[in-house]
Amino acid sequence: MQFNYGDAITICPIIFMATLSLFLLVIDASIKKSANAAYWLTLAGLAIAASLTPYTYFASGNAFGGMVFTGRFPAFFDIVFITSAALTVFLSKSYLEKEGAHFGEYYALVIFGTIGMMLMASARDLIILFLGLELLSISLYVLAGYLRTDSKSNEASLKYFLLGAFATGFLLYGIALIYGTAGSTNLAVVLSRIATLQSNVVFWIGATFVFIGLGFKVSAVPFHMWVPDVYEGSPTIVSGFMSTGGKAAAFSGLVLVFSYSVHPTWQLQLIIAYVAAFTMLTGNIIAIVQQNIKRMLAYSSIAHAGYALVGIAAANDLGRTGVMYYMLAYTFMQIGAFGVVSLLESKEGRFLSLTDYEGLAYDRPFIAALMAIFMFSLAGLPPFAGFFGKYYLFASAVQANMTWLAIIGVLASIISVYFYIGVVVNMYFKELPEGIAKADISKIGVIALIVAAALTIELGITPGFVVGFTQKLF
Amino acid sequence: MKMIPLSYYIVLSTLLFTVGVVGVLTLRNAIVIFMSIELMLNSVNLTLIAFSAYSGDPAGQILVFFVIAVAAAESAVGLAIIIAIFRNRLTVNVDEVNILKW
Amino acid sequence: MYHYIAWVVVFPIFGVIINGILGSTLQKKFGEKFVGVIGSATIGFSFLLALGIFLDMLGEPETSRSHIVEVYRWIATGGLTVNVSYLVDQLSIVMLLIVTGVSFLIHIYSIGYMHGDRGVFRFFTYLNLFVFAMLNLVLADNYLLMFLGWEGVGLCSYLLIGFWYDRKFGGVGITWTGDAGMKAFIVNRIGDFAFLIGMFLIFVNFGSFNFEAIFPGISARFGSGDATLTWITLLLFIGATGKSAQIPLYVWLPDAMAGPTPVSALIHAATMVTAGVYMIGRSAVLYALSPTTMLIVAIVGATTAIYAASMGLVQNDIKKILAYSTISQLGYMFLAMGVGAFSAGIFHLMTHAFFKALLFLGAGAVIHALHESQDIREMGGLKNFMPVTYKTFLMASLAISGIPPLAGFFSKDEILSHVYASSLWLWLVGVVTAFLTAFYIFRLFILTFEGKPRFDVHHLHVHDAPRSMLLPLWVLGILSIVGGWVGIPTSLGGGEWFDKFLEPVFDPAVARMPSIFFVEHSTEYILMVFSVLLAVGGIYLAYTAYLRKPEISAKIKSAVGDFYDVLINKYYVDEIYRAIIVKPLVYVSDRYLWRGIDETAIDGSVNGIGKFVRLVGRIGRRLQSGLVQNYILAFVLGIIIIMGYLILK
Amino acid sequence: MISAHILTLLIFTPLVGGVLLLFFRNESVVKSIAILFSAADVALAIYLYLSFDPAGNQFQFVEEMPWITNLNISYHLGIDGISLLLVSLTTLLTLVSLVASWSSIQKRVKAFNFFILFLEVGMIGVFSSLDLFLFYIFWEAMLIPMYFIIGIWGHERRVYAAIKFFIYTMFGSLLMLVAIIWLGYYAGTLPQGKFTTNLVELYKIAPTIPLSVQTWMFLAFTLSFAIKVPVFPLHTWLPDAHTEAPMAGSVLLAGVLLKMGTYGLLRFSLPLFPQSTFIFLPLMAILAIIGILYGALVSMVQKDLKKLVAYSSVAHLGFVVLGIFAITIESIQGSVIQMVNHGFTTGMLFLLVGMLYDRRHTREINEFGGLAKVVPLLATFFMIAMLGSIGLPGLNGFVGEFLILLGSFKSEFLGNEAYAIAATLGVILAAVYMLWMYQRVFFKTVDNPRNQSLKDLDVREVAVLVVMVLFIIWIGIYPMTFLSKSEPAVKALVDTMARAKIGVLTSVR
Amino acid sequence: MNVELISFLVVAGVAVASAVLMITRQNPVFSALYLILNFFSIAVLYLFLRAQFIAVIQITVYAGAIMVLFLFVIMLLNLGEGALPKWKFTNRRLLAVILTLTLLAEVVPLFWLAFANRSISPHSEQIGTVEAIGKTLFHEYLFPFEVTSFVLLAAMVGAILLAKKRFE
Repeated sequence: MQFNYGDAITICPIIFMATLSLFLLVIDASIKKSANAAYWLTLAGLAIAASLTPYTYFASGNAFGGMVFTGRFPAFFDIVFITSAALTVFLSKSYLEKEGAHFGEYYALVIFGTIGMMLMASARDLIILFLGLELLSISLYVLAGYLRTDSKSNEASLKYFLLGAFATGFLLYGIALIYGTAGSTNLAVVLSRIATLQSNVVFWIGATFVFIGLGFKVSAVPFHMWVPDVYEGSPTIVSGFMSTGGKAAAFSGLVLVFSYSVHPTWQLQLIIAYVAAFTMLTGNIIAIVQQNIKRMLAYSSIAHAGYALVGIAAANDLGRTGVMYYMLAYTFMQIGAFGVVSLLESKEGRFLSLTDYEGLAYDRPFIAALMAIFMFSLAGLPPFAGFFGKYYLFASAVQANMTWLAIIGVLASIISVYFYIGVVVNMYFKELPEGIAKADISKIGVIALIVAAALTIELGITPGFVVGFTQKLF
Repeated sequence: MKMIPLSYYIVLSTLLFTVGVVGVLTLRNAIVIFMSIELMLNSVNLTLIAFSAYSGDPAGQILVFFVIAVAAAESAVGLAIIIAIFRNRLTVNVDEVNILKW
Repeated sequence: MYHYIAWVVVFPIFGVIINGILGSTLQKKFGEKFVGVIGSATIGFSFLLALGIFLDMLGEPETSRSHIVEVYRWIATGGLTVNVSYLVDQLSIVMLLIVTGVSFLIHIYSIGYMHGDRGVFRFFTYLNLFVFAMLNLVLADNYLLMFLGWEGVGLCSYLLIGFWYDRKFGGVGITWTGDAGMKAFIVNRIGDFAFLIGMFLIFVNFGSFNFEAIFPGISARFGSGDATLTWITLLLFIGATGKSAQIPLYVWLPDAMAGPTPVSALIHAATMVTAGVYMIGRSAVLYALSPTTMLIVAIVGATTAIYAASMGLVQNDIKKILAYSTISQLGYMFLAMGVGAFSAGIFHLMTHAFFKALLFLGAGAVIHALHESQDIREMGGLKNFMPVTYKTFLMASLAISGIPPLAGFFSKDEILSHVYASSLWLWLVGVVTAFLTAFYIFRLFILTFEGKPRFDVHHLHVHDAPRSMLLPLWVLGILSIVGGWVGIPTSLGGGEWFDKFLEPVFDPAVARMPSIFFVEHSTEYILMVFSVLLAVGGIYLAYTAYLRKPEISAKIKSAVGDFYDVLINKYYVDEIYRAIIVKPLVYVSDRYLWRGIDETAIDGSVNGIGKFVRLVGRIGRRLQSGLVQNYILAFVLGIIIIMGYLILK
Repeated sequence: MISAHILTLLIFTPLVGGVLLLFFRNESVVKSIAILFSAADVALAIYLYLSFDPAGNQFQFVEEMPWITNLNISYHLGIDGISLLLVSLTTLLTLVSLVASWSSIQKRVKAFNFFILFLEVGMIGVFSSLDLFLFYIFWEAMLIPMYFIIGIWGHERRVYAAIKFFIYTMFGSLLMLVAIIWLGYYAGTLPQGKFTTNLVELYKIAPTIPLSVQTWMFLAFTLSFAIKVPVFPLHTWLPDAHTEAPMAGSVLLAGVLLKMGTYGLLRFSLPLFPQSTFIFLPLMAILAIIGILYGALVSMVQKDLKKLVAYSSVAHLGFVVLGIFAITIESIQGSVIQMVNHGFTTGMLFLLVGMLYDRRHTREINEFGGLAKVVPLLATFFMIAMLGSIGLPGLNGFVGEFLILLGSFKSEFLGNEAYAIAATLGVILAAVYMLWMYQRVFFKTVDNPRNQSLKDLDVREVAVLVVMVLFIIWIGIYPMTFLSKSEPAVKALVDTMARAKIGVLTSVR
Repeated sequence: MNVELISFLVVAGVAVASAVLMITRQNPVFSALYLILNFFSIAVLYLFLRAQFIAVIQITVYAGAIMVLFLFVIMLLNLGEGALPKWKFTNRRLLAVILTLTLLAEVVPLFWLAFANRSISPHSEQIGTVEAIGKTLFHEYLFPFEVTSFVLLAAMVGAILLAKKRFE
């Protein structure tokens, strides 16, 4: 097969991003003080990339000899990733300037990561899935340790790296076993042979290893333990990026492998269900006792991974819809939450402890209101996006005759309410402590938050619109 | 070389993989832990090669090729991280890298 | 003419609205009198209208004197339809006249009595409201509307007992007048509880609350002594014991004396407390069909009569004595009802209304004159100071003692003869009570008006009340003399006009009575003589004991000794009720229900769950040790478990 | 035109106002806007009331348009007599509580008015949605403003109270959500059925669910309603929430939010799951009675005025629940009217307590005494409200309680007079705790110098209270205005249940 | 028992032994060396499996480039004896070993049974050659190949970023 341009067109968002990243590197290398240029360039580039997604959306089918595929699913996730990246970038400038580490490479790395994500979402072959994952991981390892003079940041990246590499080992092993048993790494081929593989234990072991490898990325219990440390240690805004884009990418992989190809009819389904249940409970229960907001959000993101896993376990249309919708919704609310923190956070680390938020509503009413919206949405209250996400996921569980899972999810979210509204309690019901300097925040960052909040609400009021895009694979 | 069953290779690689895991779990020096991970990757490679050889399909070897490339990339980043942390803490002992907890 | 019946009920409401909303301003602008006049006038109109209707009715043929006037549909849903509609017949017209008439007089009296009180407008508002409720009670053509009046009068009694809410009032567990009012209301509610259940039973069995739907066809459905009827009547009667202060729910009435005296006169003597009697009279048919209940009613009535009288013997508070006397007299009426002498009961109700109201108003005048002192031991010799009060009070006393030819004689005599006919024992109780009544009333009379003044003659200038207050005294005085003449028995050549008048109402009931007793005139004469002798004896005893030879009274007191204390303390009933009901209820609610169940058990467990979750969280948090290799360990552990599951499955 | 979308108007008018007032700085302007818009809503409600046709037993003013098409969830509104009463009550009480807290809310006025209006949106939405999903949305959305109202403007222990209220309610409602989803899917599994949360369709489908599952459904729904009502022993959030909430908050909590629970029982639990209703009927009746007596006894011994009124709500709502589960026209009519009554009487009591608090900044009963002399007007209004709430004939409380008791006495579903008799005891106790409280607060002499110089009600307060009093008397002497509206709906419900009793599992609706 | 088997067992033995030695050395330098040895032995196994190209890559890239990088870093950080973390026995480590062995025990039997009596395919000869690999790589696997370049690029940028002395 020769390299053909038709295929190139269909994945033009990815290709554009690639060129963008190279361009950024060139600029960074050529001009001094390139950071701001890079910043605007990246935003513009992301906008263009987003505008290119229709090419992928309407060209449904395989490309590059069945390595990647295009169509609704990849396009949808491209949008998710690009949004996540865009919001991250938007908020990064002010944050990095605060931290005194605003450089061009940062944006290049964000773009590299995004490319990795997009590859994962359009992978038709486990190799692409693997490479995409690696591209994503490597960028995230670096981003986690981006503030390399900060020992917390170092530690975060080291932990993330060691565990990540370890997990990669298992993922690869899984791929190897699938390759060995199914005779191919191409998901389409695997799907075509699934019938004969149903009873092949080794194949399922391989599949499980793949699940574990991806489960690590989505922070499924018990592979979640890196999450709190890494999110706490990494630059706040990077944590936001990891917990939305990274998670979404891994979930796109899970959907591709387990919901479409290796349909977990066999034992895997229950395993995933149990994992989901434990993930929801663990995340929420431990989040209750956190004092550091980044850590709290980390645990909450574990819990949310649990909710989304419900959709994977259900492995039906509604489940897929749920996962996709939820990833989009979650991107807005989670980046929103992390964004608020990153905007408020001072170099000395004020606004990292939950108690720093006392009376914020009377110091920065607007920010507090946004934060409240994100919190309520994360808690899954209507009419916010979070509610519908949960709704679809629990609904999928019910549809798959796993009502018990839905009930566990419900109980878990009740626990979660406690700490989400705990933040609101601090912001609104506590008085502002005396003699506290007014938190200074960058206007530009607020715009990103407003967008996120607006979309959080919009998705909640007319979920049907988005759901429309999540119906079919191609 | 025709009658060595596939299972020999697979089991061997499993053994190596396990050794790697043990290494990751028990060692304290971040660099060596990282080496153990490399060992794990190698064992996977061995599996892949074995499979491809026994099924006569090149895909496996290509995959190994990619794995090696990725391994190289990872090691570059990984070692850079280790250097960075050594600069701040003057240690590569993972037991001492625990300010982030609970 | 009866079409205008609604207006009789509505007039008082005008009073309520005017005085209730504008009262305070009116009083400031035009003085209390104005307010009082408005209050009285509204009632006056009602009375005149009632009179008109009465005369109109006399013109009608006996058989067609009962009319129903529907005003509007009150509640209608599902199988239930209740109208606000009034039943005008002989019984209700009698009650109507008593109520409007007596209250009109007492309103007038109150204008003088309440002079100088800053709350006069409130007083008249309540009073008018009371009349409104009372009229609904007696005119209702169904039990629900009757119940509206029933509770309404209870409310007014509550409001009026506690009218001087900032005054103290002595009693068991009572320190303020408000407490007394509360007691009255709650005790009444206990009665009403039974009354309600009775009504439910009625509805379940008759599908309606309307009298005309219940009474006529009743014997077709229920034979005499039917259990259901017994229950219904019994429950209604319990309600009556509350309202009309019979055993066991009489306890509130003595304390009700905390209210202004006109209130005691109107509500706690003349009208409200007789509601129970009226109710039984109204449901005579039901009662007639359940002998068991009738017996119980009679026994309760008799017991209450003598029991209350016995307590009346030793009281020193002028109003308390009258209160017990009221209870006792009500007992008489229930006795009458119990033996089936319905018209006699109503007859006594009427005469009693006259003379007991008079007694109270007299007492009020005295109290007024002595500046709120109520202890008869600090009175005496008042006849020279307030002659009019003295004369009228005497009339009332003679009337209540049953001295012919005053009102009390005829009514009481009629009751006794019927009782005698049905049961000798009850009759004995009756006459003994008559004797006691004569005694304590004249003890009161003598200690108050005869003998030497025991109060500070020089400092308080005691004199008769103003004319506005004397007029009602005179009117009632005359009524308590001639009031009984409408019911002179045939044996004395009378026409028993009153009985005849009520006959159409009570005949259906009497007809259904298992057995009708009547006594020959000869026996009747003997009974009369006997009871009159007893009455005179009582009066004489009081005369000697408290006027001629006071030492006798002391002797008697020491003779009975402990029993005297028991009487003084009203058999300790209040104390007992308090100890076994009130105190435990409060304690249990506070200690166990609220703090125990609510705060400890339920809230404890709710918060307990929360605590538990937090605990688990803290433990889970500790697992996050910060050491990479622990994380990897968990990772591997997870894999092993999953693998194990996969392979074993 | 208006009648076509009147419900939408009703629901979103307050929202418009709420958003609008965010743009103004001047506090009195903000307040006026809020009052203006809620008044507009009252006007709409009146129009609705007048143009409501009491004849048919079908839903009226129905609006339906697709919302989330791929889940077949539609924006489906409509009311019957029961909802009509509650909607009108809601609008009125919102207006009242806005006017009443004109001066009592000092801090964060804008936010306060916003939340009250936001709350109104949720409340009306709950009462008028005919799609379980939509219903759920409003049901939950309404939590947020109330949570803020308690938490920001509440008293000392407001945070605890707010969180408790929030989590308690959330717990129940999330289980209900699962049940709703399950219902939708059950509908989907039927021959040529598809996923639906349309109430009208579910009325036909739900009763046919196999009893084993239906029981769980019923429990899931009823639990969440029971928490809201609240039914003993799920009531412990109520004393805290009512006590800590600001005046307006308490008024709306007691006046409207509690009714959502009982409304839910009427609208969903019973008609959707008749069979299982019959199973749990005795239990619910007993819990209701426990609520009546227990609530009364506990409130008797309260030392805090607001707590006393709060616990009295437990008792009153106990009556309502009993009436609902007696399933006779009389009793359910009684329950409906009693919901309205409780809105007015208890609402008014909270208003008065609030006004006292504004003057005296305490709710301790022992702090008061002899107030009747100092603030005669307030005392008079308090007396009327009290009499209304202890069910004095001629005032509203009596109509409701009497119908409930009568109905449950004759109900063959309960099948035993004992229930009604036990409940009737509550009538006595009501008098006990209320009168005793009144005695201690308003009678006696003024011995506490702090009470000497309290000023009596001002015109605004009187105006508010007069409105309440008018309704208290109106319902008392001429309840037909309201009873006649809800009669057909109630009859339909009772018929449905009666038919289910004999095995005919089709709703009349 | 024949030559092939013996030679396989020998090489395999070396591989395992070197691996075990690698993780049991105190001094990272020795560990690195043993790892290299391990890589060599694996390379030999690749040859057994007719994968010449990969074998060469293994030697050059892995044993060569990567491990040299490791050694370089180790030297760079030159951890003196003191700085070297001492390997001491703890329960956690024991647990770790036990767990890993259980994992091994879980899977090995399965693999043993699953892949017994499958012998190497006849045309494994052809596929392992540079030519064959090159062909497939630049036809079917062109796209992943490009992606790999980005992985390496990202790694490069990242490595520089992290290892730079200070932000300039």
